[in-house]
Amino acid sequence: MRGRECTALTQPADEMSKSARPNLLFRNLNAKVASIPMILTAMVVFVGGTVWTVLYSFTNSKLLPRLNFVGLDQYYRLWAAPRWLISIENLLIYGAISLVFSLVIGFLLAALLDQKIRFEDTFRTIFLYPFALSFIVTGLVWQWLLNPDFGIQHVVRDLGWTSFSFDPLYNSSIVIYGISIAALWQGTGLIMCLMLAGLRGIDEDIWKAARVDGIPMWKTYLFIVIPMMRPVFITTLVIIASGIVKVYDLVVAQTSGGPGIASEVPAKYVYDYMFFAQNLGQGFAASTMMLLSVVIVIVPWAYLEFGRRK
Amino acid sequence: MRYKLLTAALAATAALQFAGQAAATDLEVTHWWTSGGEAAAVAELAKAFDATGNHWVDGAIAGSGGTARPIMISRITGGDPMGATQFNHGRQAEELVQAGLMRDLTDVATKGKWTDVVRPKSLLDGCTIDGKIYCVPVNIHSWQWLWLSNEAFEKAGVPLPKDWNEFVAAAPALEKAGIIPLAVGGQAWQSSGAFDVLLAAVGGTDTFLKVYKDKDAKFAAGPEVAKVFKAADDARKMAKNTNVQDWNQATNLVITGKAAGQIMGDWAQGEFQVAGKTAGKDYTCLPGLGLNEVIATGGDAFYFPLLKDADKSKAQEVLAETLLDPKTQVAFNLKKGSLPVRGDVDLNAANDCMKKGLAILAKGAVMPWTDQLLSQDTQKQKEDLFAEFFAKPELTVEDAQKRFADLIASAD
Amino acid sequence: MSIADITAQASVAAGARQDIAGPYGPKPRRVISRRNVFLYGTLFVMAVYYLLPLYVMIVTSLKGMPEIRLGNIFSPPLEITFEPWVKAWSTACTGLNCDGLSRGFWNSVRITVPSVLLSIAIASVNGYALANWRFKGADTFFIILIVGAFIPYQVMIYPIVIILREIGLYGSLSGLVIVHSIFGMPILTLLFRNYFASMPEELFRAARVDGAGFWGIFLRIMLPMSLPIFVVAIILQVTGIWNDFLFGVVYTRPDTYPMTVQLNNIVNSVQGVKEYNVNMAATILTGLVPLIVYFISGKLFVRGIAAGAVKG
Amino acid sequence: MAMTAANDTSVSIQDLSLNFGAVTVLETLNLDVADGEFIVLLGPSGCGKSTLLNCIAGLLDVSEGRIFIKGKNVTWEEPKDRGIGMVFQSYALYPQMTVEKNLSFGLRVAGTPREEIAKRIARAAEILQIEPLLQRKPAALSGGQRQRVAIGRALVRDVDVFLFDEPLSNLDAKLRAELRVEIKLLHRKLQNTMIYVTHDQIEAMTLADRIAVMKGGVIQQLDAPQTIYNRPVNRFVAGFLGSPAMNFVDGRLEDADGGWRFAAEDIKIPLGTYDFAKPPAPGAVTFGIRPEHVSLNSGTGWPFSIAANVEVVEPMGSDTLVWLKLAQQNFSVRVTSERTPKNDEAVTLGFDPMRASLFDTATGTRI
Repeated sequence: MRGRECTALTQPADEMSKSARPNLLFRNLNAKVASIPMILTAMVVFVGGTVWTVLYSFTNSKLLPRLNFVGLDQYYRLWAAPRWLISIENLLIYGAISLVFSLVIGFLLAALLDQKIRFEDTFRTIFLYPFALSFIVTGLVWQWLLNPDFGIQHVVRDLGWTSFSFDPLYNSSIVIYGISIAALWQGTGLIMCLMLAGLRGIDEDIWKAARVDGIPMWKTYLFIVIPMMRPVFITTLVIIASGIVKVYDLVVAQTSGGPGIASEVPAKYVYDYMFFAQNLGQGFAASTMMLLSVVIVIVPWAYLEFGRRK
Repeated sequence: MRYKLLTAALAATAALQFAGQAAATDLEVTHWWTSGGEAAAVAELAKAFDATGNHWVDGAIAGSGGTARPIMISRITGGDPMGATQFNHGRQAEELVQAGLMRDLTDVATKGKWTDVVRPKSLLDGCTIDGKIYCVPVNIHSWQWLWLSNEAFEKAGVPLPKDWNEFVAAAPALEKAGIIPLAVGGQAWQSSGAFDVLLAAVGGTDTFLKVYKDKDAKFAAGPEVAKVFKAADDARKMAKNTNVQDWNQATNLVITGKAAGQIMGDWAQGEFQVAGKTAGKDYTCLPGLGLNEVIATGGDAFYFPLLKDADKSKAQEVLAETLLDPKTQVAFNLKKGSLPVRGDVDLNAANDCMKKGLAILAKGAVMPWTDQLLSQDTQKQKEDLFAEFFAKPELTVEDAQKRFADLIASAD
Repeated sequence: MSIADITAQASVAAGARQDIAGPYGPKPRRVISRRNVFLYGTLFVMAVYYLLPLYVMIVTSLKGMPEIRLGNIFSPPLEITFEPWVKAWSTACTGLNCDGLSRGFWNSVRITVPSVLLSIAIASVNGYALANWRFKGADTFFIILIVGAFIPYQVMIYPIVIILREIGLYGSLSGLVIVHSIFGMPILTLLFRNYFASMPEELFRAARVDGAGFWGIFLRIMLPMSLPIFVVAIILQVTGIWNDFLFGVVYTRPDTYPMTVQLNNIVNSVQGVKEYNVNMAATILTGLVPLIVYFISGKLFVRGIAAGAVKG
Repeated sequence: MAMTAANDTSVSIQDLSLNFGAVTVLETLNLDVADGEFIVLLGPSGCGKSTLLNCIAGLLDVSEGRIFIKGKNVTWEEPKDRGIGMVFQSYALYPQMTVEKNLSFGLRVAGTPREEIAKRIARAAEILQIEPLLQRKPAALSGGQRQRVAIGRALVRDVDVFLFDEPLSNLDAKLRAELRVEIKLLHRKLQNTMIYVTHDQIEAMTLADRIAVMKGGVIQQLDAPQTIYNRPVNRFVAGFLGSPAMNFVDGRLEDADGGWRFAAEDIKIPLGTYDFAKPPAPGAVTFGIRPEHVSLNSGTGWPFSIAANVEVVEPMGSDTLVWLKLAQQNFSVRVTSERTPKNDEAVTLGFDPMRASLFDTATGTRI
């Protein structure tokens, strides 16, 4: 039980205690002072920035923000733009792939590493090192590996399979999957680490009990261990999901949204329209749509997860 | 601290060239000229400016104008302006000027009699807002060129085409020889630019102006423009095997004979030059795709943010003068492959292609380009459309034209 | 089953022990069991997938351009050359500046060190205040922060330009440090909060009875116990900030551009042909610092993650 | 012990309430602790006993009411200013500090002079016999040693009131018994006020001057251990104390020709010697009697006779527990005699109704 949360609920009992009671505002004063950076960040940057963005999304601001309201015009245009629709579709595909494969691969690798194997440190380092590299670097390397003219396709064709075709970054219909290859390469290591840490936190007795009961290993994982790792999955989900919404550099480094506009993503739409097209209003409208979906999904969940009083 | 030593060392190296000149003012200049030919050209500007006793601090941002402009604009609006910055003259910096963030250069212009020396006159119009001059044009860039690899046509055994139509006709033979007929880089501005060139060349100057200047959506949906879309359809079929992103990588395909041609601005010439190729012998250029020989007066210009520092403001004036100096103009434009903005300079050193351009300019066959006519917003939408069009064969010519007309209807 | 049954079985087992065929003593272990083949086989295949790009990067960076044009990307260099590395580090050009990555390296150090320190200082205090000193509204701020973790940076660029302009820090190093601290805050605060919440509550109470205040408990009790989570925070921040491109390019000026911006400049400043060997060398050089941090602290990282992410 | 006047109470709690949102944890609670008294707060987990202790310590802010320590209103004081020392269940030793540093931490925070700190540590270490451990880290100590250090930490603070929050729960049975005695000796030596939270009734019975049995945030009964044991005020208290628990049989209270009697099925028990807590009235009651107050086959000295069959016999070493069924309810008897009955043996039960407790079945209160 965490007790100090009842501070706010206290009321003056009577005259006598009132005299000894410090002002509510100054209770836990140090904690409040120490939280000023957090409060400022939350209120000024995140809330303030969001409100500002939403406000200006109703204007026709071009290069500079101007309060010239045009109602929902920017939104009509946004939802009529093929590029925005493609971006949304790509984000959904990319998000689903990232989420599912990050979790599955990350968990599998962690489960394999947790089998008391030899060279665990080596394998773990190998799986984790890509996380140290930026998306720019990741994108560059994979763009190169996947380039049909001298990457994997070229090498395999040189080996004799001349009809071999593997050009995910240059094929409109599968480019977003191609981008995910690099994303998974870069990100699964961290997920594996989180999962491994979670597995290490599971009581050994659980395994003993399952073994005595004759439960197959995969069932033990699926029905006993994974439900026990709920907190890890939550942290992992926050990390993966926040990465998905923000995906930008990876696309820029690998395809710049191409071929054509086949691999565009919402964050890139925002950036391009705010800065390349010098149409802030349109960029803000796209931002608002992104913020809105984040808020709709995240806030109720975050409130349940972090806000409930125990 | 090592870093300080390092900067000190750098500063010392830089200072060696202009030893003896004290009280140099550092002026940071941002631009996006980072390819081989471009960098060589910008070095000429820096050399000229440094010779005046000031110091050019180079702020190159690689990528393209699209990458660099947001950074420049953020810095100007964020209250940390550079000394001078490149923009394509036209409408890119319009609002910055209106917001009073840019410096009025009318005094310098009057002193230097810019209105007399800058040619064609329309160039200065792009710099003029409410009767005041805000930028210094440094070159004329025209998009309307078709660059051809002589080697590629030899290999394919077809004669060198004289215009776009012959080029399209030669495409099957080129493909048979394993040559990409047309190189179009993956970046959106390249496909969009290629279409604009086709619009001006296949459609003609009037068609171009009717669409982009008058923004006549009905006309844009009509048969004249449909013809252009047909040509664009040819272009995308010819370009489908290009797997490069950057324009100069695409140019490089032409230089090495892997691709037969490229629709690209005259800046491509710099790449041929750096590669040691000779115009007429190794490569051929067709202005206006050989159909409509005009020069669009697009180009680069330098803008000067309003600064508080008096020394720097002074240096800005010096830079503005230097940029238009005849000697600088020659040196810069020879390297850049673009045309000088003043007619009174000696360009004997110019190569075959540049001379073609100069001749057209002398004839007065000029037209404005999209940078002056369209807002960045419209440009971006146009880029999105043509990037999709070139990459997605399923997008039919009819649908694309319809979307294009819609876009023109809402253009500004 | 009665005791008698069990005894009977035991004696049967004892009898069977004398049989030559019956199991006796330690269970034989086969090194090449199906399980091991599957286990190490999978790990090996995955390791190849993860190592392949690194291998290609290193091999390519050691080849000369002619060899790259001819050969395949997986073949080892016929003739090892370090020239691309030298070029990437000290002579590659962007515009007129031909000093490679070297300049960006020191800028990155100057950006990363204070940003990492400040962001971790703020986030650790946040986490501690949230876990141990909840005050009214603290949860609300925290939820806003968590939601903030999902906001794409691109969305916030403009408002932050305005905020920085208003406080006069635009374009300065301090401005960039603040930006990094702001965007590092959500995830770090979450980690620290979880970590401190997983520490025994009674320890905190004991310290309060002993008369230690907010800072006393933090500095003298909590901090000395928090090495694992600090390691995680440092790793995450060093990687995140060192690898940042967007903030580095938007909120600084060319003379303080970090290494990633230089990398982008070098890679995108195509001079005719792309110099893949130089690009790869530059790429490795840029990633070197976070990589070294990882290799040194890999074990602590898992431990720290366990402490900060598992308990919630 | 009689209620003490306000001026010699050590700790006084008046109308204390505590809510977490809509949940009431403590409800208008009053408690006066005399100077030098050893009070045990006893109850099942979740009854609010630890919460109450934390409120006294100032680790929780109360919603209503006041707390006085040594006559001073400390309701809003910081824990350190309340003149209390506290010992925790998990010991809560600072892992990175040596024993000596652990002991001195509070004093160092308060800026006590160095000689004074040394003196107090020496004294505490001597009392608790932990001198050889002073330079060790907590990780190198056994559970019992850690708890001694934890007590020492309260000791060096030189305070009037000691608060113990289930201090022995994490120890094994043997150590627990040892430390229990030591705490008792410590109390005798120091004569401090001690408030001790536990769910272990043996600790409560052996240590307390008075026990406060709590349930649902309310003190059910506050009395000397023997009174609580023998005359529980309600069924909850009766059932909570004692191991094995008191036997309960549901039935009716009947007025049978001028004498009250308890009846359940065919069992009828005249209550001639029972000391009613309030005037009796016919109705549903629960009859309670502790296992050790019942004897088996003890002849016909009782004004009633109950026969039953033995179901299970549990030898406990010093005595034996015999389980049978009475009016279809489990009933246990503690037998110390040499001869213990066998399974399925028929026995007769006898006891003195004076030892029994009667509760209103509906309200649970003692009748």
